[in-house]
Amino acid sequence: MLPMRDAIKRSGFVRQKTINAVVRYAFMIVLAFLLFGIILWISGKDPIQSYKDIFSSTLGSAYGFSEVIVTMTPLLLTALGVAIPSRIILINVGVEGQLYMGACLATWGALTFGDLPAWILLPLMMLLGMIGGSLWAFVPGYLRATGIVNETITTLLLNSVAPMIVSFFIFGFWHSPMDTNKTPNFSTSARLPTLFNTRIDLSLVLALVLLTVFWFVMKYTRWGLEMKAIGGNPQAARRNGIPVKIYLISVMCIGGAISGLAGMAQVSGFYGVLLANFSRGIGFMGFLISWLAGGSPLGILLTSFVISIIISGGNLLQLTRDLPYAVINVLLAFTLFVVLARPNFLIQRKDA
Amino acid sequence: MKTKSLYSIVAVVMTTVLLLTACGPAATPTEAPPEPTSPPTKAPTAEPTEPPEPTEPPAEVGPCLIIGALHGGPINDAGYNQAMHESVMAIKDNIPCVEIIEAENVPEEAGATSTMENMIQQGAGMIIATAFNHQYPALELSYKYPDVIFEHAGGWEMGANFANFFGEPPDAWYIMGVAAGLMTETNKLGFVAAFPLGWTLTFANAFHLGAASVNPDVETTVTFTFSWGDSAKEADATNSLINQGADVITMHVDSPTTIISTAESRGVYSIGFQSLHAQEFAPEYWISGTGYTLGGTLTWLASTVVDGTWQPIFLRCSLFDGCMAMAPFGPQVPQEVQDEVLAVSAEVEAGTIVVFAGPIVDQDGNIVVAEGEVLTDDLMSSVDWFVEGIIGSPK
Amino acid sequence: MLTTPPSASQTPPMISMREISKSFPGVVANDRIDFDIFRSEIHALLGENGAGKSTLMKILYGFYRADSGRIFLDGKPVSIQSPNDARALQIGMVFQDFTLIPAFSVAENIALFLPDLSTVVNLRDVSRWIEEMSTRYGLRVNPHAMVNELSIGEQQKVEILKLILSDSRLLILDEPTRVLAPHEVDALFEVLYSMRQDGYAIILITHKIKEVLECADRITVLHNGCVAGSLVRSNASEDKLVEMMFGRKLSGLKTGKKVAREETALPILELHDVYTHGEGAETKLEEIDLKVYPGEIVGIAGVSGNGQRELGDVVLGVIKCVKGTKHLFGKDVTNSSIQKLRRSLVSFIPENPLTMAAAPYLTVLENMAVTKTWHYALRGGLAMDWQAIKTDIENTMERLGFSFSLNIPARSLSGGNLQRMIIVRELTHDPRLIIASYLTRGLDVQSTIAARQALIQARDDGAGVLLISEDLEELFLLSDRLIVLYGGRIVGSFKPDETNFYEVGHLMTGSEVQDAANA
Amino acid sequence: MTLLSILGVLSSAIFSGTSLLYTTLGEIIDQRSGIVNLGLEGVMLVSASAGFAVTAISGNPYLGMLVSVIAGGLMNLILGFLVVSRRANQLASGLALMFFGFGLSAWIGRPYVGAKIRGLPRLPLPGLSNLPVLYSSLFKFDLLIYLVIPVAILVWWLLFRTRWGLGLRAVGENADTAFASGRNPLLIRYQALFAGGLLAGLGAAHLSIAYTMNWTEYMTAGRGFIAVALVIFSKWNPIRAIVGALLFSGAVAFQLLLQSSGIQISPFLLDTIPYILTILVLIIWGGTRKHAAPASLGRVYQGTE
Repeated sequence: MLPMRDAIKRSGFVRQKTINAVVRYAFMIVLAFLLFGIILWISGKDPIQSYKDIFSSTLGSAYGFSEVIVTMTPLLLTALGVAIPSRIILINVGVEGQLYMGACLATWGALTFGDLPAWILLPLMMLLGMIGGSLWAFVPGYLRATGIVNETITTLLLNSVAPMIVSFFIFGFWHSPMDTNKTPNFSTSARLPTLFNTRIDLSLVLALVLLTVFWFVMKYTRWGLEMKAIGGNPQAARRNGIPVKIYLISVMCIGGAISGLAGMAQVSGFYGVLLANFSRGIGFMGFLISWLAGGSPLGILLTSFVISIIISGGNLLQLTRDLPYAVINVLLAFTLFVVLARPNFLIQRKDA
Repeated sequence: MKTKSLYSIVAVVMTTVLLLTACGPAATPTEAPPEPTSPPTKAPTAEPTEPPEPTEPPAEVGPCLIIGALHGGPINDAGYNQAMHESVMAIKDNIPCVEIIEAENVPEEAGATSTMENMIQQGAGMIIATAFNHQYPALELSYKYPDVIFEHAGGWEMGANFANFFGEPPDAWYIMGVAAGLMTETNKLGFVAAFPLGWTLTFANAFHLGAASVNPDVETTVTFTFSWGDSAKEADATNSLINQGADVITMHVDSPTTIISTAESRGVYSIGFQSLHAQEFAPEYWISGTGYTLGGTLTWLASTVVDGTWQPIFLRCSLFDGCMAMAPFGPQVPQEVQDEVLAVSAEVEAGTIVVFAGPIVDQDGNIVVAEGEVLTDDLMSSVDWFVEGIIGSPK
Repeated sequence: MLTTPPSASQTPPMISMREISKSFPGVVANDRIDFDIFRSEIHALLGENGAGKSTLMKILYGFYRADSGRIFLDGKPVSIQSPNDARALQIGMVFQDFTLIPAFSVAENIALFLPDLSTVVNLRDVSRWIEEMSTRYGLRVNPHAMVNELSIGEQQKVEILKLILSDSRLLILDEPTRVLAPHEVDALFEVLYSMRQDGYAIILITHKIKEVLECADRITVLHNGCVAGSLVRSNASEDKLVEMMFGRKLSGLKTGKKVAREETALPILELHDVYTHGEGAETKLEEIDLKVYPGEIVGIAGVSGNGQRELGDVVLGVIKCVKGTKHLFGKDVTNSSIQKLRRSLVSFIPENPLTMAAAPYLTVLENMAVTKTWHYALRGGLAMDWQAIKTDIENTMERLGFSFSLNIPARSLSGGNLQRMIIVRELTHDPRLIIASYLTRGLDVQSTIAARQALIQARDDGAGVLLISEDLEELFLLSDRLIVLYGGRIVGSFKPDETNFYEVGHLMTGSEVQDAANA
Repeated sequence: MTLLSILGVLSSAIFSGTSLLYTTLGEIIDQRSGIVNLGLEGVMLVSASAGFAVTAISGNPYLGMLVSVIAGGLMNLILGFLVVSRRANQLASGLALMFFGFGLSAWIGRPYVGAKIRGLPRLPLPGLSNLPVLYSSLFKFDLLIYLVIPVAILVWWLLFRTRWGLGLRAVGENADTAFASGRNPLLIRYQALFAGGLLAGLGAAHLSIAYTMNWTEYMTAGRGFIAVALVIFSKWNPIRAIVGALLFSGAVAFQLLLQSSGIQISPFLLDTIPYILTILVLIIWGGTRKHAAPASLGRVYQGTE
């Protein structure tokens, strides 16, 4: 059993740190909004009205809030796909690619076994998605563990390959001549059920459960301890008898599997169809979120939430303020810049 | 009277163009496109009622209808999105009490849902979705919002408050093919396409059939870029076609500007599609082109929404209904060619020429449309073959 | 560039260092050291590891700043704040870890440091200069070769050439022979002699007495941060130097008697004819035969860099044997994983706890658990039995008389406490084989006694201990058997009471390998 | 397949490989100084949009080119501020820069989508003007194409034959050694990033002002990432990069040629070639332990304290 006294002490320690971090981040986000506001103002838009639009359209209504959650869900998963390997100093830039491969395999399942009832088909698709993602992560993981190539560069390169493979299958086998760059719509049993009569789907629950599991594993379990030991000092961990190579490969695969699950959730939940180039950078965004959050589950949740407000609020900005949709990336980037420019605010363990 | 209203629509479109270009970059040549050669027009065939007179603005403050229009790409792309944008804006000019909220570069599929939701939250009573991939998100939302009218361009689904409208390009493509067939010297035509879709293949087939009808030696080479908007790849494809001897280039991509500019810079003729603005990019080697001019149709649809008589109609209207227009001929096109093209156009309109009338033979020599039969609209959308004389793989 | 050297040794010193003191947290590295170097002189700076040689020279090179003391160049006081200052004063240093860029060619590496390099680099000119210099001093290297294709000996030549070509007149060489084969050592000395001819001053940091006696003009011996003596070669002898190096006061020390163990039992560890690859900076082990019996402490003597660390790593399984076998309790474990060895109750106290044993950002308690995660796992790993870890650790701490806080990150422990933490961890689970490198490094007197006591206790409980150290006093005190490593080979094996400091010191410094290599 | 079509592949490869090569050269300089710039995609987009906008306003493509180049340099300086001065993680900073570029370029370029510009004029290769138009038009190149190989050689010369280049490479290999040799690694990294940005700007200018004469959002379509792959493929060597860029763009041109001969190789599989080749090359090097990558690539230079 856990010693209660200790547990409280330890969690108290974390809590103070978390509060400090949240305050700092809040400050930085305000700074980013100020910067962006200046640019808006210079270009003749009313920054206050713009921000009012962003917040009223996201936090001001139940629907807006649900859309923020919809935007956040895949980011949680992709960030988790980065955060888990990052705990043993594996830099998984390849979430984007793993996401596509997960989506690709899950789609194969959905199209091939579309007649199966949902309770078989959905778990099968999840499994396939995770296999797809972890296959795509296995290659870099293996090459890294054997010391041949560093995983950063391989995951990055494989990112560009995966969407092409998806397109290859879509255009080569799956699309119908009437449709453009997508597969036929999935059957209902291949769609993740939605919740609360919104577009929020089951993958939110999945993501939250996985975040909790990740937190639990890191905090309480043997494997979490061993991963922390590797992350803390791989050289020492090896001498301390922890099977570092096995961890390198399997943790990379787990990261890939969760990214693949994100891909499965996108096609099965959000889209209900596999589109070429569907991701629009959520894998890269996941990488950034995990980085900003220092790989902590709570941090991922908060950071994803903030980023999702910006992304989904940007939608309305276009309708009401006549700004191109992509402009929201500028606000997003300002937020990232401000946070990145203060690395000492981040957890120190991430010395590059 | 019909004619007059259509003319007024054309005028409105042009004014919009003028306004837009005037608001745009100061140094962009802002010369208005020359008046389209409007073939004799008639009302859209599918139209059950007459297009109404422009409605007077209602006395009360506030718009009589808020229309949310969403486009897949930028509304000033001199291509499809601009054509659609101008068609939508024509509503405002004809029915001033209407308010339009517009969104461009809207993501595909489910990504569009939140944009439409936002529009409806803003009070939109009618949604016009012009991107192909917005069909299903719009259809799904139509169940959720039974009081909002959804019109989608170029799809096929129908619902209680969801309908589809579009132009009918194959005839126009046939006529353009005739122009190309007459103008080519190398007897090689190039067609840059985004994706091997049913409709794209149909366009290429119509184009080639038109060209072959006046020039039996002609070959059409089709190259796919597999992207709706990768300009560099479009330039690559155009160059590749020109390098193989093609001296007339046409295209089915979102924005034709790169392809036309590239052809122009290589001294090769081009034929535009999607928007009449395309001609600005080829001052010298322009042959002709066609573009969507759906302003009239949309105005009529909006007016039925305003007066509550809207019905879900599957609406397709052709070049001769004013839903598409032909751009003027370029400076290098001899008068005889112009006359012949116009003559063919008249024949097509009259029905003496039916583009996809059998027998039609595909690349492998199979008869795909038997003698005495005509390819129907349904089949056109899912064509997976090229007619004899086209080089390229329809996959 | 080269001027005729002033040959007279009666001239005033080129550099004088006076009253140099430097301390690091917990250690006084240099204590009021005086040091002179003349032109046309090879001056050996002799001492054990940690005697303060490198610190003194890094002060001269501007890498460290002295806490007090002054430096004079030709009698004028100078201030050396950075290596740049040192180089401007024509002082150059070759470090143990070369600062060459492996991906650069020899010429590029040298060009990088040329003070008057033109904007457009003409590598042909640089190559010509290199060739001129290398012919002059016998430093044969191909200027166009990439550094990563060169042997260590050649790289050293490049380092020396780099200093010569960048106008250094004083060369500091930090253990230059450590990495060289015997014939390379001879060649290096030839180079140094001819440079001495040309008026260069050369400082040789070393612990190898034989070499010092061979090539140095003058010898300064450091011991525990102080000058133990400075003498010209003609006055030096091996015995005298060994005595100065290892400290006069220890010379008469006799080790305490220990109960001799029966060697009939099955050895805990047996290495037979082990060879390793020697990748990168590792020393290659050759022909290692070693047995450790239960209830015995085997001391491994040797100056660092002669294979002790590698020996520990081979036993733990970090380094693979390319030839030979390794048996633990009679079972072949030549290719077993570290984890398996650890599970067979092998424990390891490395020479550098911070980089080789501890994860600095984990708490002390977590660090305590990482070598035995399987042992403390509850419910198949879903939880850790922190209470049990704590109890175990506290028991060991009590036994050893150590105390430190368990819930702070390891990095906030002092060096000594970190070492205590590792000792506690590694001695907690009644290990059967303990590999201890530099057991008492960083510990205060009391903790040193406690740690040694713990080791003896473990031995008395029947464990085998492999004690790796450079500290002869410690080795003589604790070992039941003493093995000397030199150049990756075992060069001597003794009972401590059958030998003495001088013999072992000679073997460690390679001064009379031939005579003593009868083990 | 006629001579014309084969020459055509070459011509297409040159046209579309030019922007890739400029960008790659820029990234080579960045990486040689030890900085991975994953924001290239964003840098190129901002450069392309700014250059296009200025060309559209002023009607002068050379002015547009200049603005494009400066925009590239400035974008890279943002990265410099983050990774050099603030010691932020290079990968994360690069990706943030990429998103910034997406947004900013859309903003700058929006009024000019579909604008018509006078692109960089194309000048015939001297001596080829007597050929039939079809042939001579193949080799009517714009200024940027004529300059690209000299620029590659210049970059090579700067990196391998000048004091500046020696110092820059030293910083990328071992910043401490470079510091020990009296150089300022921070300043050198800023210089490298600025220079790299200028070149990426040239690449972007060629894409928007010379080649496509068009601005569309996200028109780079992954070329920034291809450039990163190409840097590795060419072993951080500007001269090899020429071959690599021609090879990668030639593959696309060749695929288009095959397509129009009725042979369909999936363009998607073909597009994976640069990446797959690069990974294979990395594996081969990794196996032989011959790393060509600058040794401190991606590492933060902490300074001497």
